[in-house]
Amino acid sequence: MLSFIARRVLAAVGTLFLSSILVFLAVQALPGDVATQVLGRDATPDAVAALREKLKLDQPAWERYADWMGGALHGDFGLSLVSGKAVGGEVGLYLGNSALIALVTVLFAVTGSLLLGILAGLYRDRWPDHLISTVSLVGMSVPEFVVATVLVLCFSIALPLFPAVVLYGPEASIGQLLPAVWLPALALAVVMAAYIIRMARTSVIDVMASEYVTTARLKGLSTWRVVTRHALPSALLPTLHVIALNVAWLAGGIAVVENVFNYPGIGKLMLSSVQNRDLPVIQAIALISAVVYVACNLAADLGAMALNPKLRTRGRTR
Amino acid sequence: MSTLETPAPPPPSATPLAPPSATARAWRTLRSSRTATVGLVFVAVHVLIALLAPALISYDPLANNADQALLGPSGEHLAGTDQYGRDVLARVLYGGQYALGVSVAATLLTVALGTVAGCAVALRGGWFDDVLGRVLDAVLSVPSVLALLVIVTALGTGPWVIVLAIAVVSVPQVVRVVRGAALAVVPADYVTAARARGEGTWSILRREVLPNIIDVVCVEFAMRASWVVLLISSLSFLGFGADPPTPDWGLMVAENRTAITVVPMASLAPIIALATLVIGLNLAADGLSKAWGVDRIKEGA
Amino acid sequence: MTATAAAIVSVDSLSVAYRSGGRDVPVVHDVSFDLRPGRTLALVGESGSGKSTVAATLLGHLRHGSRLTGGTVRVDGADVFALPARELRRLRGGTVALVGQNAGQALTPSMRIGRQIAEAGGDVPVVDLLAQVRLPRPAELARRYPHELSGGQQQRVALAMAIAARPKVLVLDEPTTGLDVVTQRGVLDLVGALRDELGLAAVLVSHDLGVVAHMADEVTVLRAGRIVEAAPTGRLFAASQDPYTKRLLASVPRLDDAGLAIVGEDGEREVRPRAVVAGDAPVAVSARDVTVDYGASRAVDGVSFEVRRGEVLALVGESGSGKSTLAWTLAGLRAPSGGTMTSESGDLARPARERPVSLRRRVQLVFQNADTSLNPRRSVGDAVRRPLRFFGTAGSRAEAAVRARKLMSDVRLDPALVSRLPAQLSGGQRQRIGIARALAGEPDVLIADEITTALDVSVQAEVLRLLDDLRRERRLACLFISHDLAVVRGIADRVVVLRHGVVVEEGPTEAVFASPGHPYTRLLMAAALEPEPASAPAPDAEPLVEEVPEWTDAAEPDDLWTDHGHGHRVRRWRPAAREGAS
Amino acid sequence: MSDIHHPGRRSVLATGAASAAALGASWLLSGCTGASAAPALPAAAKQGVPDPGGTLRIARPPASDAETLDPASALSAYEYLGALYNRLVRIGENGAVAPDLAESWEPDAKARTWTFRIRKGVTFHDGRALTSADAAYTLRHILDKKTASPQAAVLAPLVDPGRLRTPDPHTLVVPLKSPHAEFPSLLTHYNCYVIPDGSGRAIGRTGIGTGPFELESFTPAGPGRITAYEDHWAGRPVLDAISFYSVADMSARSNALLAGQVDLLSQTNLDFATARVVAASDRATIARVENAQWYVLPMLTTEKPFTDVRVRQAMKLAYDPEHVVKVALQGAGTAGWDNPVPPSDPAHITAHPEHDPDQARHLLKKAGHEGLAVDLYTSSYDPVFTPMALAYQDSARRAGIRIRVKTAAADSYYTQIWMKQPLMATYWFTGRPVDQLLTQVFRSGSSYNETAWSDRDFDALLDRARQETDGTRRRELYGEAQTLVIDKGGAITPMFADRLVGLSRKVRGYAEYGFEFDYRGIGLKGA
Repeated sequence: MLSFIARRVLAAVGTLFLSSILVFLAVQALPGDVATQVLGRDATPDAVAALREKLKLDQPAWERYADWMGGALHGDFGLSLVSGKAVGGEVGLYLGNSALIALVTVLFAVTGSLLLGILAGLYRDRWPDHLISTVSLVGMSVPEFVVATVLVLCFSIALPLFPAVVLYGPEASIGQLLPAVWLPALALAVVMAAYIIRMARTSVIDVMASEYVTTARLKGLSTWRVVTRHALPSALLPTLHVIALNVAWLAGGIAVVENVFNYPGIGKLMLSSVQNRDLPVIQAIALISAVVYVACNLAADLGAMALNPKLRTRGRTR
Repeated sequence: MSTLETPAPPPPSATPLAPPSATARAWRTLRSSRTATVGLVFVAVHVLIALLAPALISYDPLANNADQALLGPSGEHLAGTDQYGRDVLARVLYGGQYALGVSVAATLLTVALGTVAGCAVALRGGWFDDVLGRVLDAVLSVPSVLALLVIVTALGTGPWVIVLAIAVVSVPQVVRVVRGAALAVVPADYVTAARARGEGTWSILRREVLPNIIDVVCVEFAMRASWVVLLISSLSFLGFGADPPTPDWGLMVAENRTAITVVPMASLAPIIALATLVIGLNLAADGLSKAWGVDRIKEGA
Repeated sequence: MTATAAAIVSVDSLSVAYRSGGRDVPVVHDVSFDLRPGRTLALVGESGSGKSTVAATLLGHLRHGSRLTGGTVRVDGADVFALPARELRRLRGGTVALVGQNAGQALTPSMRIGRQIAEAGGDVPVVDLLAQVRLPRPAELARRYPHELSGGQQQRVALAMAIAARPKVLVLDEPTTGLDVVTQRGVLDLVGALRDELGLAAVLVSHDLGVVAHMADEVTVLRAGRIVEAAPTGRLFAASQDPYTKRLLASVPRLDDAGLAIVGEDGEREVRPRAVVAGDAPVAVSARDVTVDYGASRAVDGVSFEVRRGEVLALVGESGSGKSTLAWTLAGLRAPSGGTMTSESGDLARPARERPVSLRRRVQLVFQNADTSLNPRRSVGDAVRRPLRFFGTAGSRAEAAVRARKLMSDVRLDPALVSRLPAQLSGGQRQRIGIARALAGEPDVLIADEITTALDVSVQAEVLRLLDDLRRERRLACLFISHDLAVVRGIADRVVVLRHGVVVEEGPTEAVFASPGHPYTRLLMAAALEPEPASAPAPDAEPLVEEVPEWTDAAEPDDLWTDHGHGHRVRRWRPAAREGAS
Repeated sequence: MSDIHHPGRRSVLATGAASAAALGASWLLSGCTGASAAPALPAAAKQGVPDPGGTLRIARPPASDAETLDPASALSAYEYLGALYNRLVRIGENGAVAPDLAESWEPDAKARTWTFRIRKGVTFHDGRALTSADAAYTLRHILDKKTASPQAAVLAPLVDPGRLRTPDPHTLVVPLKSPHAEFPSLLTHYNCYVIPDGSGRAIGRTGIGTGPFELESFTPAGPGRITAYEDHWAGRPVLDAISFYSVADMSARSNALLAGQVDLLSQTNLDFATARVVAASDRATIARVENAQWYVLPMLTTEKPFTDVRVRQAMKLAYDPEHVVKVALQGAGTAGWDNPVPPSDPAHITAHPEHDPDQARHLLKKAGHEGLAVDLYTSSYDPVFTPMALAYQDSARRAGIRIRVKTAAADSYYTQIWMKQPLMATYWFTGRPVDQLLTQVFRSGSSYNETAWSDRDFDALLDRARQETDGTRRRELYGEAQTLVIDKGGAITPMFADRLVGLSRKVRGYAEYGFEFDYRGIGLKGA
């Protein structure tokens, strides 16, 4: 079991290392000289040369990569080309705000969609299933910005229950952000839930059709017991990875929604740093997103291990 | 032949005497799966509309007409007009050209690349599989929206750039799916038989593996297309996709959403178009996967 | 049918159908039978006969999409399909309990087996139940997960679960299919013992007439959802009335057949004498000290044999004996880690890809499972044509088509089937295509890897006969791999018994079967069940297995064999203190 | 750097009866009825007496992360200035220069020396009394190179900081290097708010001035709050406080207004569609300020193909400004005909070349740019940019010019696009006196010369005009300068637009003069 965990962690670190190289190379490959880019109309040859030196653009790529990674490991991602502030702190600020949304979203989406998905799976081919399946199909067919816009119309403008936009900057306190978290989280949760519901439904159906569930039923157990004890642990297993993928997806999906709500989160920072070509910030966000992705998958793997005795007891002999 | 042998009752999906041609099979699938039929009809209608838009409507989707701005639906403008006085219906009908054109091109490229790579990985296995798996995982770990934004910012918002960018971010996912499907086929005895004959890799791929994962590939295509349509619309909405005044659904929503209380149709019409296309693609993917027994949901988001 | 008042199970005019493509497809039609307490009734039939569906109705269970179209099922006086949900739950487990076909899949993987048994109800402690099904160290076992148990142990756990609430009726749905013959024997003996101990009535579903003969008091033969014949076991096996039943019985190979049984239209049985292999027949394949490793574990350990043209050599062993590995190694699909393998036309030590085409086509493999050995997306004609073209045995496309049709008739198939997809053929037809594909290369050597295992007994007889015909006609050297001693007895000229990758006994078929020298061979033969009811099936009588002495290997590197003459030799062994059970 | 788009104008709020079409969210309930009526703007901010007290919430677009409260700076947070500070002179309701901290002023006979009398009894927020030293310091601060004030380019040729005199605490004497007959008008600029003597370094954070509100908090590009200054010389303002919020995205801003999260959108000219939505809402309405926005498509004359004057001329002849006004503004504005001086300015000339696509085509052919294709950048910073760009694109198509409209980010529009891309859309508040306007935006080397245009004749004309004391003659010279801009300059001015300001229906007394609205008089009713 320990070796299983160790192998997963090692693989995760390997993936992260590759991601960091990819991110670094991709950003390096952006056309246009960074120095010229930053200086714009003031790009006299002297100024460009000075900035190139300051940004260490003259060093070979691998040295810059080593510098960058070395810093990144200590949380130092360099300075933003736009604001001149430390990227680490800035990204951290925005990331914290996004984490608030993500937390609420995941909470909503995972609990709600698991319940609905299981319900649909249990009532297969009957009206609750049809209803839930249809709604989730629509949910996954409508882009986030539409859901977000409709939510604003309904719950901010028609019924002013929640703020339509966030009026605060990245330094806002949790208290200031909290009222504004619900609508973006709901918009994200709708899209996310659609996928989880479908997965949960399918795997519940699969498991309910399995021989061991039939056996459990024919043992004379109550439906509740059959579902909770026999079906769910196995049905949750494939769902776990979909949840992990969806949480990782949040890192990107959040961009659109934060834009609609003017929410000072990582998505908004992502957008503006891309627009400003603020390379250190882009690199930092990409790397942090990769960490989130890898961490989510790792968590799913470990969760699967907890749910699946075959993995847990590996190495024990008969 | 055997008098003793009692043929097993035919499995529900196979009709024993039908000729085994691909078209016949497709037709059977359609007949047996209402979901797939509905989905494909949705998509077909969208394709037809996009192709026939100039014949369907006489309004120019680009021409401004200040006297006709922000009108509600009427006999003249069935879906009303936007703030430039452009006919919303015309823009929605033409809007399919961009959405479908870019999505189909991007999806084709993605699925083609992903299928070849996925099959190759599954057949070769070993270190090749390991290394490629890690690299693809690394690509997947960067949010696709961020990757897209960076590529589009760097190379411009031309349709081909978007096609390429989408291929870059979504090939890994297709590779995963196809690899999984191919891995289920590779140990099959008929592949082993071909190996025992000493057939070459390419021949095994083409003759033995591909025909057996084509279902997965088709389902993946429909599903990937729905995902790509959504992604492209999101890009447009963020201002990284089609440039105005291109009639594009995402862009239309972005342009008109502030005015949604005054001219709701200007926002709703493109939303409906977008949603029906994506629902169609999803239904098709669902229906086909059910009819063909492909586990499409497995790969998730 | 006369419904005796004492009957605990009474099935009356049962009909079941499932919906497919908008219409009802009947799967069970007008089936009736009664079962009295303490008796065992066997439902016998080939695949698709509806026997499992009937059995499940005793617990009020129907598959998703199926429904009752007529008749009643009464168990212990209650009409199970009319019971309210609560009562039905009480019936399940409490009155009727089920032991499924594959215990590995019938146990919930995420629950410890102790809890699974405990929740089945009843007052008997879990540890006692586990002891009752003869499982060692029950307390420790209860804390295990299903995947940590062997197949035989899993089936015993399933039994323990079934008897936990002390039901009155036990439904056994193919309880030993998929188990090795020795394990099967152990489980069956246990079932018999429990049945008598607890005074249970049992419904046994099986396709295996040997099992049925061994276990049942009464037999009901089903075919395509209808009852063909119902009779007490003794009478049925001795003098069946229905031609189908007769053919079915006649098709079962027996340990005492001196050759292949040819079954006639009306079920008459004729044993065809073995073909004589000419003494000067050339050696087609020769293996010397072949060793195959999977990583650290050795699958085949120093195996040697020869097969001559026109000869059938059987490799016999349980799962894990390395017999299939050996077959794949010969076919060039796995590299041997030691030893030599040669054929008339070249060195077989190299993998298939590196063998010259002329060699490749001369050694052909027929796969165990015809369902997976044919590409489901290509017509069966295509499957036969491809090697014809690939090996160059047919020069042109047109010639290949002609030859393919010829090959199909050679394997007794209607050439009109060329354009069918594998799914549109029956299992036996598919296996014939598999053979035809192997013949397309015009081989000298045919490796038949458990080719009849997945087939129904009547189909198995047909395929065996085909194989026997072919080797006579084509002078094929045939390596026949099987776990079924009765099948081997009929077709093989010589037998090699493998255990854990090592040959324990080899020799001419007659000699080995007449006087098995190695205790393992004797164990296998003792465990095999013949389709003949013992005069009085007394389950508490000591089973044959017990007659086999405990033994241990006594082979020395330079003194491996005890020779019994005429090529019959036995690996050295001596009696030993103990050896682990299943 | 990015606050070019402030500068105001003399115009009075157009008042009108509120057509209180309280549609609100009724469409949500009634289904989508849409607006089938002919387009019309029920523009009507309610007038009337506000209740005393209350907090006004203003949403504004952030200028940059480096925002400061230093009025002289190019990065000043413009919306705060009028509330925190006063100028010596301001632009009054009638458009003329009016007294503010200076009670009166007069030139000598040649307009070479100007004397300002400073108001008595005025105190800064920190309690110190205002003196002429503060006024003199303010001018020196603007002219200080380190301040890098955009207004320095306008004042430096005239004012020598070393020669300013303060004969007594309430008199400021400004000797000019060369005569300027309209010198006080240059001090109406929003860079010229008076700050305490010696406060240059701290003022960016403290915001201490003499204005009707004092600073409570301020975050660059973030939220901030100001409260009523009880001791303001003209009397306490109606409101108790004003809260400012930064919202970069335009539609987010209007959503905040529609949702009742804010009461006023500053720096936001609503596009026609949004204005209709706002007007139809039961929470918000719009105020309309005539011709308050000068919309311009600056061509960088240093970038190809606009280095060629024929291309610039073609770009102007190619399109029909009336079409742009109609499409982009639904007629809520006046065609500009490429003249940056608004029609309401006394110096405005009406002569201009007619729309002539054929001539444009001809010019392009001669310049070797037949079938010219150029990128035109817009952004959601201002909602009229894209409509204007699309209308221009549509109109110029007839001259064979292919415009590709590119959308850039709002956040960085004025750092990444403005003065960097050859062709883009931008706007200025009207309200600069003509000399200030032409000097600041068109003179060679001026910091806000967004077309990088450099024309010696034009510069000389400006010099002559400002020395001319005869009003009529001076106007003629400014007229000639306008002609040069129209003929040779790089600015395409399609139109002057009415500013459509979105505000809550609770807001009373919203009135704009010059660069800002009346902070003292504005208030809320029924809040």
